[in-house]
Amino acid sequence: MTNSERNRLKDKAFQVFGIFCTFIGLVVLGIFLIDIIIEGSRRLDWDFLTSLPSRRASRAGILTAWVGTLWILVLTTLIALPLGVAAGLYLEEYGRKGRWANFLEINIANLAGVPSIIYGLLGLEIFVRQMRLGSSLLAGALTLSLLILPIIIVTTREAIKAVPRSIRDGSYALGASKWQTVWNQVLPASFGSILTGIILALSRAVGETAPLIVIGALAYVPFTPSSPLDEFTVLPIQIFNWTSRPQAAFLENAAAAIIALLVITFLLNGIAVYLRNRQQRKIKW
Amino acid sequence: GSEGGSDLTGSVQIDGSSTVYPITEAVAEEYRAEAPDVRVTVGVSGSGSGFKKFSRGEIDITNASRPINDEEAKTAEQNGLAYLEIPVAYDGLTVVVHPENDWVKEITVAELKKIWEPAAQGKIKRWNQIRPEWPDQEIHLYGPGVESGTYDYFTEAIVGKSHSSRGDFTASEDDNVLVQGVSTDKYALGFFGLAYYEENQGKLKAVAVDDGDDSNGKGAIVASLETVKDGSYAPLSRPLFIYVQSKAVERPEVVDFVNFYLENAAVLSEEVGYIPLPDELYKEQQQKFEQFVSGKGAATAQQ
Amino acid sequence: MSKKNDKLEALDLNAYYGDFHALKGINIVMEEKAVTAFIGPSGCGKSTFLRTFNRMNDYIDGFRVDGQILLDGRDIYQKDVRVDELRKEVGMVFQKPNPFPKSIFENVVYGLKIQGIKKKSVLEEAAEQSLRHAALWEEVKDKLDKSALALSGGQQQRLCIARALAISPSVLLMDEPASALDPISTAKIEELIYDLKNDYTIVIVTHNMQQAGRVSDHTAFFYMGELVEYNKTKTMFTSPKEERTQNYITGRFG
Amino acid sequence: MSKKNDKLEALDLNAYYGDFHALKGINIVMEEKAVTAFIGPSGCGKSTFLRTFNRMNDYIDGFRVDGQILLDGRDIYQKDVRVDELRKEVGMVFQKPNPFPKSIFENVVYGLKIQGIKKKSVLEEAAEQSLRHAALWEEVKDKLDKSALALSGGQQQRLCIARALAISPSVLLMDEPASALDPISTAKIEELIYDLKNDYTIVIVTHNMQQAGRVSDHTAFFYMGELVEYNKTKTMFTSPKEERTQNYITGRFG
Amino acid sequence: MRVSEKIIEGLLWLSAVITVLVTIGIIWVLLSESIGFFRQVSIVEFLTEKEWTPLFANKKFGIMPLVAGTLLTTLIAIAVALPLGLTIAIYLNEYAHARMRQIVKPLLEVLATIPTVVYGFFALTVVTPFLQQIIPGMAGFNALSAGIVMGIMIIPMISSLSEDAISSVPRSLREAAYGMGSTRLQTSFGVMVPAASSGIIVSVILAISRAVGETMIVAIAAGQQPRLTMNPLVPIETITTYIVQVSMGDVPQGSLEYKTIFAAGITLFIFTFALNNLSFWIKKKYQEKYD
Ligand SMILES: Nc1ncnc2c1ncn2[C@@H]1O[C@H](COP(=O)(O)OP(=O)(O)OP(=O)(O)O)[C@@H](O)[C@H]1O
Ligand SMILES: Nc1ncnc2c1ncn2[C@@H]1O[C@H](COP(=O)(O)OP(=O)(O)OP(=O)(O)O)[C@@H](O)[C@H]1O
Ligand SMILES: [Mg+2]
Ligand SMILES: [Mg+2]
Ligand SMILES: O=P([O-])([O-])[O-]
Repeated sequence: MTNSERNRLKDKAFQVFGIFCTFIGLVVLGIFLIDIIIEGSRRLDWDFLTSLPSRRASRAGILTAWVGTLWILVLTTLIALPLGVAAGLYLEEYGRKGRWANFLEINIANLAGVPSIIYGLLGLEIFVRQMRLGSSLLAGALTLSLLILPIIIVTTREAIKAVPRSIRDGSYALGASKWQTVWNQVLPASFGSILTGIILALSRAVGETAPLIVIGALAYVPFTPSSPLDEFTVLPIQIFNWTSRPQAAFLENAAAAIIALLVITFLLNGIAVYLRNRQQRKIKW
Repeated sequence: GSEGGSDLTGSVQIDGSSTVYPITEAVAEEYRAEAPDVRVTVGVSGSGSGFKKFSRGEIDITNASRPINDEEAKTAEQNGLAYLEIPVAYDGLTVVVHPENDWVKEITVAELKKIWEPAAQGKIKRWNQIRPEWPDQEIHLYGPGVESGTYDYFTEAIVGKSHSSRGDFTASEDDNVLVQGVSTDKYALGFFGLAYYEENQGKLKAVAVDDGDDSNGKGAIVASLETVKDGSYAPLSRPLFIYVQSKAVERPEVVDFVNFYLENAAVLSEEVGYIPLPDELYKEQQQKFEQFVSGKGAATAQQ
Repeated sequence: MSKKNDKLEALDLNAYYGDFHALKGINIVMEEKAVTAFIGPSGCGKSTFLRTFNRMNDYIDGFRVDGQILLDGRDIYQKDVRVDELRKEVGMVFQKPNPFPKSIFENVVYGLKIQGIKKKSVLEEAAEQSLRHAALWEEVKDKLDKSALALSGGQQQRLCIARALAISPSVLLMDEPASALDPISTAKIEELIYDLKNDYTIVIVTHNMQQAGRVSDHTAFFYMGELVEYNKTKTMFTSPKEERTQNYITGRFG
Repeated sequence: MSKKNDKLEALDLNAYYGDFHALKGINIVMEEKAVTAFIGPSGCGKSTFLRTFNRMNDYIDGFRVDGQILLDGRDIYQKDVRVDELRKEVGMVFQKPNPFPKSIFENVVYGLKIQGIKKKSVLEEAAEQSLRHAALWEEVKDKLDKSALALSGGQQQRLCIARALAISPSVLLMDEPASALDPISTAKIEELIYDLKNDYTIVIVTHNMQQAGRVSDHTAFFYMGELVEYNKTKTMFTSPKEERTQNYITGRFG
Repeated sequence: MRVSEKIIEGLLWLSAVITVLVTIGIIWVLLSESIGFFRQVSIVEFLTEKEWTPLFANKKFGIMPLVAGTLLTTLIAIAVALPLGLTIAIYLNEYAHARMRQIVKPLLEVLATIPTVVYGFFALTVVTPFLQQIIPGMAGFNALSAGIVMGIMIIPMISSLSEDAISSVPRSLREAAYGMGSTRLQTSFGVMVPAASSGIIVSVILAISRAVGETMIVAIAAGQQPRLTMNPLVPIETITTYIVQVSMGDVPQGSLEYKTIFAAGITLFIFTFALNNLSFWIKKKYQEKYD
């Protein structure tokens, strides 16, 4: 009897502890967001969004940073999307099972786990030095593209896998070739999920700092880039720069820039979640 | 030219010293109003890195908190580059501790050497190893990274040999990181350019330095605008430079920018916490620069 | 009844999934414009065999055949045969209705579009005709641009038949085309098969003995990869030659 | 036969999954040390009902009951009833054998261990006895420390029964305990049930009419959430009162 | 038509092969530069020397201090994330209502989507000052607050992946445990967690790998001083921070300094590569078990 009471007590105690742990995570998240919003919202205004960097914290803005971030987003999408989707397609639709496919799979799993700073080293040596792109937007976008490539490939594969075999059979039975089947049936049917994955991958790319530091994107760049070969800065770099300054006013700027960065990240994630839900509601095979 | 709104275009690429960075940053920022379409980028990779890029011709101007050395000069020559050294301000390399540090009031050059020389690595680890009356606490050291001119200058002046120091300290090319480190660490000791101290006075305490030579000021002296100007803050006072290379001055925007720099260096260097040169020196630099641009001045470049 | 031509033949056909011997030395000849039913217990190889006629098994890793499959006397496993051409000749309908997640119209004309036919009027003409042929026109003519997924299961299956008819095949393979449907839809499909056999050679796999009896002219009984018996449907159901057939038909196993 | 005590009762029991009314006003009384079989077509609520006797449905979101379930006259859905205690009284065996991925020994003594019993000798004693009771001892006595997953399906199911017996329940609920097993294992389980009823009150869900006939004393026939008929098994199978029962038993639906 | 099919397949194949080229590229870049390094510095010194001062006059090339810094921050992060993450996973799976799980799980996953530079800011400006009030004398740059914040960041990796692993344990096992009168606690720790152990281990390994490679949090908050210590209160330096530190100085190609970041990089790569392969391997085995 006493034993079973003890068991029940332990059970209850763990339940309380479980709630505590779950909410401590959420509370920290909350504190953290509130802290940043309080600190940053004072600085976040139109001027802040449209001003160039400055040595005076109160005059500095993030125009170059968010424009750079947009550039990076677009370029990275242009590079990583076709590559990632094509590779995912190959692995799921074309690659025969066997050692080679197995090897590719392990390889991609590994790439997904390579720390981002290593991609920075790769970008530094290959794009910045060997290809002589310098610390340009293009070098940054190429580096980040390689970084998110495995994520896109994996989500593309998952999305394609979810398209039922019967759709492919239907298409083949009407005399469609493999590519016609892929292009007319498989891709449209999985497009929503692929897009979701890509947006999630991009939200990762938007927040990356370390690889860009390694390829040398840490200069004072007081202008917005106008071509992919221009030097650039992005929001995370600008935040890093301000965070490492001791003056309180710059920390406030950092907080304000963080709000801007979080808005972009959450927006991308929100779109992805929305698309995913819509996708799940729309298609029931 | 103070008429404003020049229609020059193009770009000026600058890199190098973090000590000089605040001045150049200020100049670049003000220059935006002058020539909005000229793109001035300023990197912070330390004087050493700056000279390396400069002598390879990768950048137009480099910031430097020490003069160019022989090796760097030779590389420039091999690459067919002439250059002009332009002093822009004076700096007093400041030794700092945490504001709650109530034991260190002044320090001698000998003690600094004892702390920083290579032999100290892994050996001098506690405050009371320097002076017995100081606390028996671990000492945490912060200093500029090896690419920095400040590091070169400090090791030269204190240890006696450039580029020679212990390696077990927090080293960063970004002086802001050092400020942050010292200002949040009660057992810290660090050094960097005066501007970074002036900017963060509430968070740091400057330590008076005694060079044991009363001829240039008696006892220990704290770095400040005055003590640097009158030369009594020794041996850690020094000039700061920018270097311009000959290929770059073929472009009008570079010439315009350097002229603008020299016109405004006095005001802006004081604003960010350094000691401006006497006015006539700036005038002199302007003339030298004019000659350099016209091609005659190349000979005046350091041999 | 005049002797019809031989449309499909299998000669000494063996099929393997990797090491697994799924079809064992099958010999069969199927007549033009007739319905042949394949029956047999689950896993006996009916689907596998059916799919060799349009080479749908080609994409399965490890699958291979030896022996011959003749369509109008020509071996379809020859090197120079192009599967896309073959499949225009040999249409297929699957067990579960599998319309594409597109409009009804797009479903019907898909086969034509991938052949490069783009002219609107041709496509519309073909769509109407195929849908009529599949006895679906009246039900969908007003909503051709609606999603095919919104149709009922029985309608979807007839849409799949219409889709197959649109590219004018001469053979129609059906793998349990009614097993996922309710009795009323099933009756409609059976009726349709009955009509279609005037123009097409039809091979149908079914689990339902009654269905086989109702729609087919000939029946082939498979068991563990072998063709046990092949005969006129009537003969087969009234006086099977083999005991295994007898047992299966009377429901003793399967 | 002397009148036995009433062991389990349901009074006006209704059960719901969210909006779905799964059990409708069930009234039933089950005798001590007898076997009661629940039969009925798939989805009629047999499992749902069975699981109310040890409140296994408690964890399903949206599930609720009204009415009463009495065990030895005590309502088990009262607030003060503790489900862990209840489940020690009312053991359960599931359709698919579900041994823990642990050793055979650990499986049998699991119920005792979680009650805090640690003494090796007590556990060993109990394990042997339960395994004997479940007619498994001879087969496993030499490999008690081997993984339970290495046993055959039938052995696993008997192990699950032994595991349930180890905590000495008075009621044993069995949800199609033999449906995943081969005929030989099934026979063993049926034999076992026959033996166990000397000591336990057993309620068994089954799809197999013959099985119900062989092992049970009483049979309850459910249809669409209702208890249609409840009677001595013999009476039920020879002269059912309801037409629906008749139809089900003779295989006309289900 | 057949030709264009071939061409398309070829292009797709090429895209897939690019992933292999990326791996080769990474290994080649790391190797080719660090081989130069190891020509000048013996591997024995690299592995056994206790100081890392490659940039200074008195050069020492022992990677140990950087590895120690990396391990220290990782250890702190895991010490935070493992108990929290695992408890959350069990709580959500066994105790929480389905509705709550559906809300809380994605909310927690938000933690993993926040850019790491933001966490760095948080560690430096919120957590460190807070900890300094509790632990006077703690340095402004330290392993503790960086580790804690990193731990918070990787909580969802452990909680979500472990929850997935626990929920993929067949329902019948949970029912068996409940049927024997187990409490929820006994069910989860006695049956579910052991049955899901390989999935949980995979999640922890991936979290460790993530922590080892994390850069911005430590670069901002943990300091830049290589030192062989397990004291969490003083500035240390991780492998990743060293690479950032040197990168900020823009080191010219070919110099020894340049090579050191690749030597550090390959060390980091070997650690994460081993961890990733381990987790991949466990996952493969585990999938077979439950299919
Ligand atoms: N892709 C495959 N890989 C390996 N074996 C397969 C594959 N497809 C089918 N088989 C095997 O080949 C045999 C024949 O399968 P097939 O699908 O032709 O049977 P069937 O007669 O159509 O059965 P059903 O009536 O259930 O559809 C079966 O034993 C099956 O397990
Ligand atoms: N968790 C659940 N949520 C909602 N509805 C459920 C749930 N479990 C069962 N049901 C529904 O309740 C009804 C009764 O289910 P139950 O499992 O009791 O049937 P059963 O008689 O045991 O069937 P079977 O013989 O197939 O096991 C079914 O219609 C089923 O769909
Ligand atoms: Mg089949
Ligand atoms: Mg049931
Ligand atoms: O001024 P430095 O950055 O070269 O020290």
